[in-house]
Amino acid sequence: MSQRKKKGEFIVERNYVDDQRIIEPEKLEIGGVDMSGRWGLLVLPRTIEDFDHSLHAMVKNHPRGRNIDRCWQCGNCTAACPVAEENPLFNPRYLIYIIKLGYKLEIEKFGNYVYFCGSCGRCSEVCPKDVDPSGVMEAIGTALRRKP
Amino acid sequence: MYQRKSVKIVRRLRRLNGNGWAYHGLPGLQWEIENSSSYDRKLMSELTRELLEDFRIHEFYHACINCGNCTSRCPAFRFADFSPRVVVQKVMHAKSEPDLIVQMLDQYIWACFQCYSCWDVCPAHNNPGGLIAMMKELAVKHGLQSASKALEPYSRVLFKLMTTGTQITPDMHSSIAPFRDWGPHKAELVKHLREERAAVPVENLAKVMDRGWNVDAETIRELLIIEKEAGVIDAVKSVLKDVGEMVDETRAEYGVE
Amino acid sequence: MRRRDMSEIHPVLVIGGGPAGLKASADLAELGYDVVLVEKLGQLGGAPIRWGYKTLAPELRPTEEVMGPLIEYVEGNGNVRVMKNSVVEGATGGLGDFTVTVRNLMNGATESLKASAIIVATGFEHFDAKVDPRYGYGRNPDVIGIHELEGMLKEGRVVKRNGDPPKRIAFIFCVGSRDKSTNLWCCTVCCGVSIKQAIELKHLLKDADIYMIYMDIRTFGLWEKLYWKSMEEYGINYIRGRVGEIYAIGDKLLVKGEDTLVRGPFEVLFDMVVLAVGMEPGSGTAQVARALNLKVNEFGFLEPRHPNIHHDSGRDGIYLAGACVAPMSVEEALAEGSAAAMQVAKALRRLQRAVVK
Amino acid sequence: MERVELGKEEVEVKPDQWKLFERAVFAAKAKLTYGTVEEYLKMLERMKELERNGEITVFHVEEEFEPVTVKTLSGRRKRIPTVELWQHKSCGQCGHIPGYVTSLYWIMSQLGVPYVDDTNQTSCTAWNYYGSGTSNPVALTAVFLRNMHVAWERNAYPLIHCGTSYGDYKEVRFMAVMSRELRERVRQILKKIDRDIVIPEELVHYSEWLHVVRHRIAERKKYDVSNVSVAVHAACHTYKLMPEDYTYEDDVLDGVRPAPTTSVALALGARVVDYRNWYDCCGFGFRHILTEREISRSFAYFRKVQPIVRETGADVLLTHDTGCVTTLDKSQVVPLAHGYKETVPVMSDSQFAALAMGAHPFTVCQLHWHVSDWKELMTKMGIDWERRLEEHKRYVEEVKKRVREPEFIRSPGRRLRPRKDSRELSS
Repeated sequence: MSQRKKKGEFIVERNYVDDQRIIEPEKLEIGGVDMSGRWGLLVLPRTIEDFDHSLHAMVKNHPRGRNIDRCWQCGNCTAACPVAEENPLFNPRYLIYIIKLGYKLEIEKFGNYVYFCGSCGRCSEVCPKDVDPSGVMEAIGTALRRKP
Repeated sequence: MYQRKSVKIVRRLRRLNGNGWAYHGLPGLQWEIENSSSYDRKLMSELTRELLEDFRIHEFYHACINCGNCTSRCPAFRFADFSPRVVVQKVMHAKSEPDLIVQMLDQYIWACFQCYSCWDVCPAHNNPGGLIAMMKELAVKHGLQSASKALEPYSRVLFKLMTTGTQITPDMHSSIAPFRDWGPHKAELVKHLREERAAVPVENLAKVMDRGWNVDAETIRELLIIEKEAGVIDAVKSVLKDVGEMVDETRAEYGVE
Repeated sequence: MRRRDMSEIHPVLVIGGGPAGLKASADLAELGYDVVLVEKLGQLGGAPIRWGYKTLAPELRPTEEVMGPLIEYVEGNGNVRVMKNSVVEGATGGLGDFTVTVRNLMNGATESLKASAIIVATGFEHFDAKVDPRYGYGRNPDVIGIHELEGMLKEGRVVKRNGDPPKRIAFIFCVGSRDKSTNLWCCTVCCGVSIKQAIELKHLLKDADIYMIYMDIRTFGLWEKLYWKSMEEYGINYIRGRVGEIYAIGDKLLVKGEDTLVRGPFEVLFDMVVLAVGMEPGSGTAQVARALNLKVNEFGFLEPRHPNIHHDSGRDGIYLAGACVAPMSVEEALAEGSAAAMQVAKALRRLQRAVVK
Repeated sequence: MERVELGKEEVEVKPDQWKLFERAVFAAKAKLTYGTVEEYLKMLERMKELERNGEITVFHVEEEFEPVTVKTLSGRRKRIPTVELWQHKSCGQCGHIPGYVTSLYWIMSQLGVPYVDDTNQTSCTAWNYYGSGTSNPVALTAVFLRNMHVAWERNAYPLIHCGTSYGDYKEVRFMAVMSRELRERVRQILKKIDRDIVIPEELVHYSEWLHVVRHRIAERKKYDVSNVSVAVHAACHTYKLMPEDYTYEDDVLDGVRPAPTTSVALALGARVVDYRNWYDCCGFGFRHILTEREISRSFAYFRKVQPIVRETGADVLLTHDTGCVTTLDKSQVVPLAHGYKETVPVMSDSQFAALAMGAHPFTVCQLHWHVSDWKELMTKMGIDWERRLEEHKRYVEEVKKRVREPEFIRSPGRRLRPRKDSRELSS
């Protein structure tokens, strides 16, 4: 938390702006006018401009991730997940979704959360479409490691 | 087994929200989850009641099917994880979860640009921008911390408006500091500001440095009366005490009761 | 004292030559009644034929297989008189003894005829997406409606304006539906139809990426299997959200929307956008409601006496069938046509049995 | 029975069926259908009713204002007064982009349009409301009605310079007409300042005025602008806040985008270019421009300026609101320092029109207040900006040394007599 506050602290809605998109120059000058720090701060837009299906393809080829396409985002897995109960940032439904559609920025942000999965298999037990989310988590982890 | 699970889930949500059910399984709401600590219960119910009893609520809010049309055109959404859809959703649940409203007033709504892009695309004819304007009004009226934080840098302009009826005036540019990011060109212009201003070929604008244009004393008197009667000065006092007091002083100068 | 002879019963007037009207006419003819079928356009078959639907959901059966025999039967049956390019201008009288004025739209001639009962099956129109300029429909040829895509699929050639096959295609659901500014209702079938088309597109263009941008997937009843199949077997992507604007950049289309599951704005280039345009009561329905003085509900559809019983128009001797009452699929329209024919037969049998002095 | 036009067909509608067809009819006529067209028309009806009951005075667009009719989004005909205008100045423009208002006055004096530049005017105070919530509907309505009452006394029709004032006035007018409670509350306040409720029949933004006089402007064109490509940014509060009442023309951008400004550029013979984010706001953000400019400038640059330059290479970006000119113009400096090279000059449509009509680019259009680089544009238009800038500097110097009096733009003589003129014009 303390680290997050460093950049762009003065922005009132700061908690809703991503760290990596804030450019706060330590030294910026134009025509003799000093615009360092806040005066030269820029925020980059967070628009999703493309879908990247490369990870999705890797997950699909993994023996435990082959059913990922069946997921229809009902959220049963997350509701049953004991880890999500403790840490809402681990959300198997959401991870499956961003991998399926290839939202790169979100994967960057939340991809590593797949390792939170305890492989207890409760999600796979409740999944109405036999996606095997815990398997998919494993497959995503493998894919993320393999991806250059 | 299922029942046990659901009881546990409810318990978890309680822990995170204080009470009741909430929609926040999404990563973007991390901050809210961390900050859902206790708000003053009385304030919570008071704010919610005032929001839901406002005469505009029936104009601005009908129902929400969570389609995301508003957000698809929202400018604030392009930079912050702010979504008018979430605002309307929370107003929808306001009665059962008053704490959601307070959380929202505390930071979320201040990201809004008030451009009203959301309004004219909503299939249910909701007006999220209007709801947010109402919420800002409430936050100011009740002197919420977020309102003070958001408005503090606003003081000078606010005072200018309330006492002259105009807002941005040439003398605000006289020092380079507040407009440093407008660059060297601006810095250069500011040096000759008085002469340049005097040469503006409109009589009402030329030579006026502390107002946008020449304003009659009588006009300002009328404005101050309106502000007093409509409760604007009191609302401002609750967030920016010094500005309110300065306006009161001006009021005395103009002989407004 | 005697009972009425079959020949004393006037023919039954059926308005509208779509699935419901055709099925009603065929059933009545089979029962031995004379039928006059009035159709506004120059061909029978209604929307499926007019727009050239390739196949019908959910089984992907070719339209001709469903509609062909019906049309043939009706056109070839001596009991059915088909009046094309004609509209009903007014009707007086009641059950057993209607006097109907029919105008031929081609030459303007009117004809007065007797009818014993009337079945109204005037169907629907596809929502005209031009009304909502967000989608750029009508201004950009690569933005098409599902009805137009059906025609392309039938030809077996789906290409962009410049002749290239599209690589990335978006389907946008609920266009003109579930929106207070246009139509408030759900059109019930266009989720299923869009998914069906996406599957067919996948057959035709193997490398194409298809994205379905939806608010809710409403594949009712057995149509659900289309939805499952499209994900599991064809890898069609689903994005939950609604589109704010489609903007053409060069020969690509920029689709702007929110992914409501991610809470992220997307602005992605597509080659082709298909709008799942909804259904609305057509001008034919408004015209017939006026001509026969029928009740219309708040949405402009014909209002049955009892909301759960579609065929009862509330006026004696006039029956309703098909999508002029509410949006529905072809299978439902066929069933409603049959049901209305059954009701007419029932009423006419009663009339026949009544003793004539 | 009533006859209505539904698309191409004309159909007869029974009274009880009217409601059903109403929406479809508006949809067909309006093309754009968002917003609350029905409610808005209801409000206009209600306004007439209140006038009949004597509850309010309606300030009509009489023939003496020489109105021109335009079509609005709702398909309704709106009468835009063209002469005898009461200038409702904008609180942002007068402070740091005076060229906006000077150009407008200059065009009016050239066209022989009488106007009143009143000192008895406050801003609408809505910037504070939308930006920070430090106001409320009662205060906003009272300020609106106060200003309108002054205009009515002067017998000059209010012409609103600012997009936000225009949007806010439409909104509070709607509330004042529809809510008796609010109206009575405001009436009490107005009594204290010796005024009563006067509601204008039409609220008119200055861009609409420019729109209706665009052909007269084009006739007086001095410079050829056919080689200039113009990108247009329409201000959100003109056409998104109460969208039913802004001007649309069938022959301007298919009638699916706001007509003013674009129409002026077209009438002058410029090439209008379209860009992907035309719908986005400028980034002003009300509160943001003052207290969080990092968000404002990022938005203005990354969502407006950069795509416009990259995609269209426009020579100039025209807009019609104070806030938009400020934000789009000033936000180009920091990105430039960061190394983002794309820039485009920004000005209001009144400045562009005045330039084309041969107004002095600095003494009248006051372009030197703008940060973005206008030199290339001037060269393209064939204006010798170096000489003109020298001229202007000399003029400023002379005014400073009191060698000469400043040349003020004056309104042509008024033909209408004020209803009441107890307060003297100008101090």
